[in-house]
Amino acid sequence: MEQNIRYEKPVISIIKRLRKFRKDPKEAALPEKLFEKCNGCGSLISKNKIVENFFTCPECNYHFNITSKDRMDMLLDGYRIINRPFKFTNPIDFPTYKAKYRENKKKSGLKEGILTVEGYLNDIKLIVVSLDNRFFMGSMGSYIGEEITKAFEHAGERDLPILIFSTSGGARMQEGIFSLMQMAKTSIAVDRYGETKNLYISCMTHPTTGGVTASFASLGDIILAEPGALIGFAGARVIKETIKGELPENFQRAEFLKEKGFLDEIVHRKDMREYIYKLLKLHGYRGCKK
Amino acid sequence: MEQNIRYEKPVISIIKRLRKFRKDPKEAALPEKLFEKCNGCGSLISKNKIVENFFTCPECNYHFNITSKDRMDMLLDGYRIINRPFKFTNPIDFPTYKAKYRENKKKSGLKEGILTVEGYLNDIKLIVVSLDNRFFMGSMGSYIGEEITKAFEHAGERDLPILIFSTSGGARMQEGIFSLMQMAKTSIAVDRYGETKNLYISCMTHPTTGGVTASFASLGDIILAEPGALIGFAGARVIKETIKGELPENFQRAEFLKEKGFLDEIVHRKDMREYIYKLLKLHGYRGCKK
Amino acid sequence: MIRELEEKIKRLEEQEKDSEILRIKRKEITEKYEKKFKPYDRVQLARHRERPKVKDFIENIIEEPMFFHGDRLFSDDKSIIGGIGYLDDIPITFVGTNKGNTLEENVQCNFGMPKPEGYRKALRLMKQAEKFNRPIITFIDTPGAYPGVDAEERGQGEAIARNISEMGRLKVPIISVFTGEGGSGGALALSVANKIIMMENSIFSILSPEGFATILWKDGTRCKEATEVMKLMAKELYDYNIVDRVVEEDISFSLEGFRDNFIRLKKVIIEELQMLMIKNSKELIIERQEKYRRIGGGF
Amino acid sequence: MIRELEEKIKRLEEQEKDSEILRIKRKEITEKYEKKFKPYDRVQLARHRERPKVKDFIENIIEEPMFFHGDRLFSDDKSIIGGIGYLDDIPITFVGTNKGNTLEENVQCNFGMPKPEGYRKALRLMKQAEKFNRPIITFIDTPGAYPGVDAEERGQGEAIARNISEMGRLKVPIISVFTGEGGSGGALALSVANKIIMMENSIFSILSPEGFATILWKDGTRCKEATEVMKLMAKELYDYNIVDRVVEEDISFSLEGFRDNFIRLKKVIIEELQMLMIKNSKELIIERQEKYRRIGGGF
Ligand SMILES: [Zn+2]
Ligand SMILES: [Zn+2]
Repeated sequence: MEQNIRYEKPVISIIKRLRKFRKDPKEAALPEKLFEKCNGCGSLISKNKIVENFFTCPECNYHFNITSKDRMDMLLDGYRIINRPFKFTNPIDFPTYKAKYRENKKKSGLKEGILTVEGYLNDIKLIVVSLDNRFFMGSMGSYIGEEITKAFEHAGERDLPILIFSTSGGARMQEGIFSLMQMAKTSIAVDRYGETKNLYISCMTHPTTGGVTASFASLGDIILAEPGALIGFAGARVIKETIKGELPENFQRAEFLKEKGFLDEIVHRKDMREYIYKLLKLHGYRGCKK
Repeated sequence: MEQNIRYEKPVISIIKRLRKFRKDPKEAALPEKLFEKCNGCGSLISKNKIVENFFTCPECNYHFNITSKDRMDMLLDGYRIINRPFKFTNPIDFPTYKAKYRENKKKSGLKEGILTVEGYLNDIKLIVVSLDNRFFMGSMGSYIGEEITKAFEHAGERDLPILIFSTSGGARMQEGIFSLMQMAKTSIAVDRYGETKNLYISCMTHPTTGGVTASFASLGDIILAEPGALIGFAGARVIKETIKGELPENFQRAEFLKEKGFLDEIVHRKDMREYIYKLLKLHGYRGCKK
Repeated sequence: MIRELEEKIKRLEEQEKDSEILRIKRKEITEKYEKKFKPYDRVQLARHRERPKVKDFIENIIEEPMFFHGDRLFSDDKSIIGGIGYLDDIPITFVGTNKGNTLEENVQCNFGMPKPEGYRKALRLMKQAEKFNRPIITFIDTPGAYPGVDAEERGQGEAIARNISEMGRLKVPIISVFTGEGGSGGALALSVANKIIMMENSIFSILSPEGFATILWKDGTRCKEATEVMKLMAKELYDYNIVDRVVEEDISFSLEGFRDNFIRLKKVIIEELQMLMIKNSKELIIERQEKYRRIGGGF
Repeated sequence: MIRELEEKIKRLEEQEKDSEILRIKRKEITEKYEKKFKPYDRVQLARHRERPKVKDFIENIIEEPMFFHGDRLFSDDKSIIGGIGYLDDIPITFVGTNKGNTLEENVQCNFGMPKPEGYRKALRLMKQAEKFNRPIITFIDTPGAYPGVDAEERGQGEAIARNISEMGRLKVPIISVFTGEGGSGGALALSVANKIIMMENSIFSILSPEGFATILWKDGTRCKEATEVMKLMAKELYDYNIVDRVVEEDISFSLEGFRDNFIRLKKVIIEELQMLMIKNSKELIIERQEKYRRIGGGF
């Protein structure tokens, strides 16, 4: 019954692709240690092998957590970052926010949990956004909401398709109601973008929960997910407490959501580039022009 | 939680109302026999009592099968019939259709199973259609499909609200594919009428099944049903055979359908007139003008 | 403190038969306590068992309400009620989250926590309002969307997201009223509006204070502490420009005692509605969308 | 008779290696039998276990098909497949009822009998086609909508009615292809089209012959007799102006043997599509609606 993904042209070596974007070409996907234990099957696998396999386990297809930069490097042939400059704000004057922010920044090396680029996938120009769960678990504060919104506006104005990889713990607690309102802002942005009749592909990656699931991520024209990704609105712990019982097998996993009718397709990370390209072409994007 | 239907003005005596439309004022709801056994609770009830109770059982609220004419007489303050003249056609030259038609005509005294009127409910002018299951079980042949469609066109052109009481066994087998196509014709008629922004109230009465459930009857802006009405697409017998098991209690009854989200309200026949009037007024129909 | 206040007011209501004197005395008590209210007190008032529920608000503000049912897809979620009625002669569509007044009703209404079918029912009614060019008034009193297996299975996230984005482009005026508790995306899914009105003792927050404390401090019992940093009170949200109007409340624990509150609220809704009804649908949509566009911007 | 024909053709396919000779001989057999076909033989051919199924039609006619899933409400009904692909370089949306080829697939696809979620999935994909201005090709091979408790609970009637009326006003060209069995409202729910194309050995009827016999004569075994009065053959429906094109078939019981049939069908679809694509959306809608408006009129 299901999708048989066949592609004519061979996939460019992921190492080669990553190398292209690294300052020092030798340090592509540079392994800190040589082996990594797979969270999926427990195997010890050489880090090079994992990288070659697009940061997935060759044994069990476990998809390792990746940075938004690796995401872009793997996917695109070239890109420029278009995020606006970030400046820290504390909209509800939350006591510990600033300290927490510094901590996250230091830990992740990021200023915020979002990366927006304008780039090329083969000959097609598009906007790609990736959340990054190393920073505040990818939670949607005002900056992220604003950047998502601007990405849609940018894409709409230029008649470009947009692709968003989400991964998020949901709302940013420290921004209170302002974080909640980003759900409205971004969902409305999707709708306005839709009026330009351009294509919005949402790809949900592990984990996508709360306010991100309940806003832009669920509103894609095409909704994809990576295998095994946890996707849901309420947290599993809260649900367990509420129902006072066990959760079904595979609950809130990508495979479960597809069964339940909320995903168009589950796409392995190593097939993503070709899958997206095929989709874009079928929607009339070609040679940098619609 | 539920609707509390309260009305200011007293309901005009149903006998009085029916009498108004009868040639011989004495023969209002004329009882052939004095008592009737209720199909619902088995009680023996005086026929006059049943009529006074709007053809429902005062003991158990069982809704007796009524003719389309009684329906109009009960509901409206005055009306004119606007059905086009009927002429028998046999679109797929079905061998026994003509004979069967004659039989139904003789048995029911009707030419076809539909009555369309333009009438008044208090001061509001509206189109009312009622199917009549005494004739071919109210099955939707070409004439019925055409008359339903014309009723929508008539109402749309005149900016009038429309109310349809359906009761039907579904498609008219003897008209084959032509009967099936009436589902498309009538459903499209609903949609085109909808563009005039007038109100279509669908009221499902016992029984409404098959192609009528799967076309115009399920497309009302407001969908009502009489208590206990059987409403469904597939027949209970077929379903039983398919699933090889018992059917749930109340299956395909109005109460079940409301629970499942397919009915706005279940309205007792004696409240129908007031309920519809309230609905019409709230939709801006007033004093014969929108 | 709320229990003390509750006892005081109830005693007053038992003793005092003259309704004018009762009103004045109740106001006095209200004002005295008002100054001492901490956010947690507001939370307790918003959630109070005997506070009028959304159905009471509807029946006391909307004339001749007719309630409709079902999402036309799966079920009739009783935690969402909605229908049509008159607001001062204007036909309007109302939709709200209802908690119910008795324990039996609470259970039936799932304590005001909608499932996806509830949000879809709300959207169906709102789209019908659009078709017939009726303004929409939503009433919110919900701890949030129901966190259950079945709700997740049927796409709680999708249902909320869909409501939010569709409400953004409805062609008719939308006014949202927070009557009690307004928790998380489950409240937002009914409150993407041209104007947001909050009762003085209603709250609106990113999450329930318990959930907030659990997430931030892994300790749901630090709920009271959470309320103090969350900024969930009507007046705080008004100062942030998230909320457009706050309706002053006489504190009461009975329908009777809420009469003046209802009258005040009704007046405010009508005021706001009249201003919206002179705008065309394009203006309504742009204003509504721009309002949300601005929140948390400025980078 | 069909079994005899099946054996003859299978023997031929085993013996004959030269594909050109095979083709000619198959055509000869086809033509010889063709004259003797009774409606019931067509029914047997339409339902034949080894007749290519909708998925085969799609994969042999549409280039680079991408299949999408889910109704975004309740489930992914596997009896409905759909997605996007190219038809001779034109991006199109395809949707169809699939029966599956193996018994395992049959079960998974519920023998091609959709539930409400299947029709809603189809509608979702068709509305997306409208958004992106893609023509829609639907493929039909279904005994009808699934008659089950769960299907009724989730509004089988509503789902079919909704599809029919919404298909009536989609702004893009719609072509429906009957590949095998087309039974009842379940088939109509995917075939409200600008042009209807039937394979020569497909059928389209108000109900399955078994159901028809049961209803009329209370005897499902009089199925063969029913077929003789039902007028369910492609050519009969063409004569009634219900169907716009009938595609000649070489009879075969293999994908390989269907090659020429696929080629002919593809040619016909493209011809019809090109004629539709020069029309604007208003013309497309009016033509489609008027077409159904006329059927069974004239009173
Ligand atoms: Zn592994
Ligand atoms: Zn009785």
